Amino acid sequence: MAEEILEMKNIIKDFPGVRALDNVNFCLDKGEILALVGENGAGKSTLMKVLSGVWPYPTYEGDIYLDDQLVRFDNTREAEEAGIGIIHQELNLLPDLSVAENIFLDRHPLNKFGGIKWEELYHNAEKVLARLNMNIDPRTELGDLTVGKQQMVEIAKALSLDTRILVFDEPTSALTESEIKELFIVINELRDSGVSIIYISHKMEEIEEIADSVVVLRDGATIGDKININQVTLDEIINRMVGRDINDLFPRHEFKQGDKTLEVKNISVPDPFNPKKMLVDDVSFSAYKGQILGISGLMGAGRTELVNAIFGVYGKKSEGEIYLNGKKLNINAPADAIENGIALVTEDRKELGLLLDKNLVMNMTLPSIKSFSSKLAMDNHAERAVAEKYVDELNIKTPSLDVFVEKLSGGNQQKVVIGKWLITDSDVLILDEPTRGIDVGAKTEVYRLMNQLVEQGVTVIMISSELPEIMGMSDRIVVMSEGKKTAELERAEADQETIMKYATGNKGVE
Amino acid sequence: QDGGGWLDNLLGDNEKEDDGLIKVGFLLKTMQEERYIKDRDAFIEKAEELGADEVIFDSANNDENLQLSKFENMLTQGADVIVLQPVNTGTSSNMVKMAHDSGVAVVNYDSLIMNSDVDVFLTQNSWAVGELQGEAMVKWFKENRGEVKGNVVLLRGQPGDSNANAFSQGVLDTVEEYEGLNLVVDQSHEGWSPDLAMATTENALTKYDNNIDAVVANNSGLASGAVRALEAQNMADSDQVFVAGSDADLLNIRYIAQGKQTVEIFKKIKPLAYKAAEVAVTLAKNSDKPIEEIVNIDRYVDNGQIEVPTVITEIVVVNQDNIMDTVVADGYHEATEIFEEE
Amino acid sequence: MKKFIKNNGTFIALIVLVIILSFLSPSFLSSRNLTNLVRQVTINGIIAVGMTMVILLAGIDLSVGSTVGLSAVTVTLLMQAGFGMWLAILITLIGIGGVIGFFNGFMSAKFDIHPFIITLGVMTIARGLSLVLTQGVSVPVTNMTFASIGSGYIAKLPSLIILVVALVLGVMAVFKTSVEMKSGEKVRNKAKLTGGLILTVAGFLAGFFIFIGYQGIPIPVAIFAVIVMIGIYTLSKTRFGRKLYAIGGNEKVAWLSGINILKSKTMVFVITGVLSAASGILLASRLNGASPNLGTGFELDAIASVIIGGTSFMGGVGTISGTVIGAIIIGVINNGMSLLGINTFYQMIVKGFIIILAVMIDVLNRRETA
Amino acid sequence: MKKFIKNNGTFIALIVLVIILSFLSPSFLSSRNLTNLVRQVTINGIIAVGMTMVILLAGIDLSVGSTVGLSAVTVTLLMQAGFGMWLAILITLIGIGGVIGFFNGFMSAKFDIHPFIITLGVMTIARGLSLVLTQGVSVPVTNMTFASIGSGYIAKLPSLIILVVALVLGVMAVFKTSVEMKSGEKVRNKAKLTGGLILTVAGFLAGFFIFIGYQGIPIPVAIFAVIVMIGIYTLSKTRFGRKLYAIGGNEKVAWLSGINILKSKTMVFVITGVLSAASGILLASRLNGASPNLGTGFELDAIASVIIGGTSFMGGVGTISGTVIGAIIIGVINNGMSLLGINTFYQMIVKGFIIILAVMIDVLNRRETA
Ligand SMILES: Nc1ncnc2c1ncn2[C@@H]1O[C@H](COP(=O)(O)OP(=O)(O)OP(=O)(O)O)[C@@H](O)[C@H]1O
Ligand SMILES: Nc1ncnc2c1ncn2[C@@H]1O[C@H](COP(=O)(O)OP(=O)(O)OP(=O)(O)O)[C@@H](O)[C@H]1O
Ligand SMILES: O[C@@H]1[C@@H](O)[C@H](O)OC[C@H]1O
Ligand SMILES: [Mg+2]
Ligand SMILES: [Mg+2]
Repeated sequence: MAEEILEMKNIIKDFPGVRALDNVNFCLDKGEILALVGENGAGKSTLMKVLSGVWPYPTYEGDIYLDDQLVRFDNTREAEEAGIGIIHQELNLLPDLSVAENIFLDRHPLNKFGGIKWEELYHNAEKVLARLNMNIDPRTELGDLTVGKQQMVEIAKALSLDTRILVFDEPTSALTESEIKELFIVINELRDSGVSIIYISHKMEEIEEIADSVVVLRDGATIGDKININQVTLDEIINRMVGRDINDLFPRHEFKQGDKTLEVKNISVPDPFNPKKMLVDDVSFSAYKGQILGISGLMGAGRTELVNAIFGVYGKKSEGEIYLNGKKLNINAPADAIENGIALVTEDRKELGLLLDKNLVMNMTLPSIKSFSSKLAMDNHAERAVAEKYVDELNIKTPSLDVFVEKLSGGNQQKVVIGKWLITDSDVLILDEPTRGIDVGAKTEVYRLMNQLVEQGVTVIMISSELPEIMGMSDRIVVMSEGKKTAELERAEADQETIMKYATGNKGVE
Repeated sequence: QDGGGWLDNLLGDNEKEDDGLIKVGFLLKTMQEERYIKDRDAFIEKAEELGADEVIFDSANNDENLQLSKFENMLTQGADVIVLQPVNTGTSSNMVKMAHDSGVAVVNYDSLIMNSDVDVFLTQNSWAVGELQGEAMVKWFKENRGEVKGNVVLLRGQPGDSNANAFSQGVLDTVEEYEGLNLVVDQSHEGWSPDLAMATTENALTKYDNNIDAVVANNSGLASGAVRALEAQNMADSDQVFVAGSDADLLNIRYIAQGKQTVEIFKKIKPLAYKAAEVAVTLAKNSDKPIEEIVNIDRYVDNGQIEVPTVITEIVVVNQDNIMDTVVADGYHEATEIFEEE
Repeated sequence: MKKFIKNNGTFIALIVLVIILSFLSPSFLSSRNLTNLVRQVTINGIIAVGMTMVILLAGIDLSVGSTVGLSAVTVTLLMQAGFGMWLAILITLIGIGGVIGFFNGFMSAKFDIHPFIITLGVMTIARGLSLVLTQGVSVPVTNMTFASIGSGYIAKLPSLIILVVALVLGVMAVFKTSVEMKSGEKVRNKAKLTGGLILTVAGFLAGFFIFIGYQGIPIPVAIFAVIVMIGIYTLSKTRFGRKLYAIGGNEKVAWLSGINILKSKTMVFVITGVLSAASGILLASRLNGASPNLGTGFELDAIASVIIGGTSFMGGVGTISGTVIGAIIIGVINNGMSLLGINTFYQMIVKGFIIILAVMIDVLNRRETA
Repeated sequence: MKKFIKNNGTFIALIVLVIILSFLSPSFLSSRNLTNLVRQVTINGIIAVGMTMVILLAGIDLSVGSTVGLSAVTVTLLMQAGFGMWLAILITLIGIGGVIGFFNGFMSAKFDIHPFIITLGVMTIARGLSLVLTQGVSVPVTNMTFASIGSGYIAKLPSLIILVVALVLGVMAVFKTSVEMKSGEKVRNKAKLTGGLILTVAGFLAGFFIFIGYQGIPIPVAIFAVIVMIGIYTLSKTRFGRKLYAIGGNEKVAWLSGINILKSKTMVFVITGVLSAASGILLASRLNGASPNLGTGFELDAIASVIIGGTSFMGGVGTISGTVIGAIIIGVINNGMSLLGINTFYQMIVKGFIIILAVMIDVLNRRETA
């Protein structure tokens, strides 16, 4: 019988208008890896924030027992001192500081004058990074790393804390396959050394691979008890999460390839920090009506830069030609792209996709604001009507149209972003990692939506780092590596090995 | 105005109603100079002595827009006459007009309100400040140097301030008059700042290799900055460099006593404030009497619109020899404060 | 009701202030004093309307005070040089206000320099320019009609008509905005309706008491009212206003959604410049002359009004009606303390505390709601 | 080299300015004038050191000028009341600077009110207080030793020793910091080494020429130098300093990492308050008296120095050495134009443009690099 290290009893957490946690009971054994799963907005992150002191007592109700001792943290520091570490869902790092300082923020080793012992700091940082098999100079400015590496630094930061309980809130959404492997090795080692792990993810295959047991949250309450991973199937877990069966994860429809719509030629984007380096290097491709074009590659391959260049983000700094329906476009800013019927769902919805402290209506009508206003006045009724229509159509879960979108769960936020671009009625819809961080149920809904759009004649381009998704949804796949296009594969020739081969740099034929 | 006032106000006309009380307004431009407390206290003392029921006192932080508001507020409070020292002589005529529209007389205090039909003007002849400083400087040159020849620094107050302009004009006239006088520095100082004046003087001394003979400042604070810059060069000696200020602040009078500064212009406050109180109370009592019957007019000064009946009180030059007879005799400073041991 | 109080902390603070003052000073609540008070508020209020937009964009404009001074001087000098009044006003609004605003907005948006530093520079430059133009000497107004803009009144009868029209329009607007969509159906929000009606009628009665009780609506107040109404309309009902909230909320998101940031930002500073110029012109007219130092420090009162009125320094959140309340609070403090005969030195201390307090009440109130 | 120019745009701008001025005015480059100039810079410079930390936290402090005034007045009045000089100074530093800073920092951090508004209120309050304390009258200093703090010099021989010690320490520091880790091995960065050595030696020579060439190191300059060195050390080498960068970079991240935001913010404002008080005390000593209006507008010069020195308004980025250069640029502009005898009105215009220009050069430079 495993020894219980943590018990959370009758936890209730309210936000204005929402009860995020409704009497949750939760326990964790010493040395187990527990997967915490649930739909977007189920309350997973909130529960962990309660545990780690982000929400101090008494902003929540209920009791937390650590080794049968009642604990009430005032802040994150107290939780850390009690041995609870957390890697938050969002990166919590400072891009202007070095890797080492990010890891040991406010925990620098000091000399007797209160001065920082830099050498020791770097040395300590190296040691922690080495545990993750990361070979980077701890003096590097964090902002110079790829998002994936930054995520690893975040993990290193938590590892450095010497914790007994370590929470991973969706740690892999920005990691490459090999980084994930590395991480899993470390997690297993930690477990073996007696650390208890809580692991949150929307990627079912990860759960299957790493977890010992599973707890499912839905609408702020646990569904059933903790179960041993060996005693359930994935389908059962999913069913518990969404309350229904999802039989077909990639409900792809077949369409007939239509006319060539978007054609881009020789797109290049120089690295702003090193003009000699190219983030996107001479990439050309075409997209067709009635097709989904997938863009695959490893993290940092330059896919985001490619679509940003098409969307006019770099202005005159990027090069290349863009044709839409045979007409050459002159795109110098996103406004030009939108005008010409190109829409981009950006990968970072919080920073680049949404006005977090504005309501749904304002967010959804922003790019198409012109069609809801004359020179003199906005037509508020019309924009509400349209927003309402898309909330229904996309099945966005929200108390009302007037809620600030920051209050919505990740999946629903993502749907708001997609909705905002659907309203523009664009010919080309580019989706950059459209399912990152959203739950299985929401994922299938996004896929259904993509199908529907293709059916309506929209040209869809999707960037994704998840191979099953790319293979499941694309008609054709462009593979990139280090800024270059390394392959363009038909659906039939695209299997996991082939894509990985090109993604890791094998420069195949065009 | 008691509870029923607003209804009367609403239905009746809006002429000032007479409450039978004698209310005198006194509106200064600021309280942020040494002298103004003395203006206020002397005025209130005298006005009450002469039978004013209420003195409404206020000042305007050197802000002409704020002064306008405060003036309006005094009218609202039912002042029968308002004594006004304008923040800006060029932008104050509207207050006079407003007062006259409500049947309230305006006594112009200290500096002349331009382009208005103000009732009477009481002044210590503030444009004479610069002239007096100039005269004292010429006298000093003659006594110490035998000839009126040398480098002069003019330290002006706030750029664009109407008084600073008036004071400076007197100095400029003197410099113009004497060929030997060479105006080497002419600089304004935001906020009448003594530290800026000190920097200006330091820079002037550097540039002219200490060949500075006279520093004339628009007020005491500026002069004290100059004295400090001179001290650093061991030149703060009233025989070596002429330094003139105006306002007779305590620090400057001490400098004069110590022989570090040459002269200060002392605008005697009490005679001016007393006279103003007297005129104001009399005007309030007999609002229809011609001004000439109320007070002795010294001269008539053109302000662009009318010849303003003007009463002039004395200003004097304070030097090392007459400290006791001027600022001390007048009760402006105590002898003990001035000659306090270091 | 509770919600109303929580959302209108500053408004309540204003009412409390007014009640206290009317007990302390008998003349405070007279029509005449309130007419003065409202007119005194207009100079700062007009600038604060522009400042609201600037701060909505997470910007700041320190040059408004100098623009007031330079505009006052320019319009006066132009008339002296023989230009007709309207032409002089037009040239000043565009040539001073517009150009300064354009420089502020364009430079900060185009080169991504914080407007604090651009407008700090311009603040000094514009002040220097008005000193140069006047040679440091104040300039009298030579045009009689001009002086009457700042001190004139709309006669009582037309004033009454205006108030009644405003009442009718206000009631109509309340009826219109109290309709809400609830699951696709139009329903009337009763609380909103009665609340709105009470406020509108109270506003009308106050206007009647203040203006009809004295000499009618002062012309500067009428101008201010029109500017405020246009401002409120612009922010809440037009595409341009919507864009400002979006940019203030998250500039990058707004840009990626196709909004031209440079244009909007420049426009906002131009508006603020023109409003400051208008304020300067009114001030010259009220003072019947212009001096180069006019407007010194006005930026602080304008910013304080905006912040007291609930606009966030971080951008994206705020309203012009809030700013108007903020400006009135500052006006009431100044007017009240002056009526009470409080020593200017103590006035400064009290004013400082009240500014802090007003913002604290608002913040704490909202925190509780949130 | 190219990189050096790009990273040191403001420094280059300063050098250019100095070269131009030394051609225009023969006395500019004299030891005496440069001694004056450096001493003129200290008053603003000391405040700007504190302001750098405040702006690093994405804050602002408008109350520094009033704190200068209130401190000058307080220390003078205390001595007049019979307190010994050192006690009076201590009381002023803590009782005025510390308390004002604590109020600013605590109120804004605790209630999450933007420091602009808190310090705007305090600016008015503190000014009112110094007026009340003095009744608007300036206060003479009665203590001769006190007067010599602001105007005294460290004699030439000790000055020389200090300069030499500084040279030696500087060279040692350059050797230490030019070591870099490259793939686990220590290597010496040659460019950094020679660059550092050249700068250190040039600094020593300049110090020698300026101070030994005239009367030694002015005491205010020595005080300023110590404050700057402690400031640089604090920001770059202590945990407290690193926390400021973290909070300024992203407050939420810093908080989630367990940093006590309230404490750090309060501390920064306290430091700024104490430094402003120190500046006020020096000013009183230099002027041998205090007037309640001292320090008016100092906040703008301090903020301008910080921003010209490359600290970002958004927080998280900036250095004190940059601020020192910024403060010197402003000092050079003021001193140079005064020497050239430029009309004050035009001085304001030129100063405004140079402030904008200095920041533009810096921004454009970095943009290109970026
Ligand atoms: N700071 C907050 N203010 C208001 N509501 C919040 C806040 N944080 C979370 N919520 C709400 O609480 C609920 C639970 O959110 P939480 O972030 O815990 O979900 P989650 O299970 O982690 O979802 P995801 O898988 O998308 O990360 C949601 O309805 C969310 O909108
Ligand atoms: N702001 C930045 N500063 C420096 N380098 C950057 C920046 N943004 C991206 N890069 C670099 O550009 C390259 C491509 O980045 P990016 O992450 O956008 O590629 P991607 O293929 O879209 O991957 P992802 O799936 O993470 O979006 C990487 O080497 C990355 O480090
Ligand atoms: O007395 C002086 C006054 O006349 C001037 O206007 O302001 C400064 C004062 O020192
Ligand atoms: Mg979550
Ligand atoms: Mg990407």
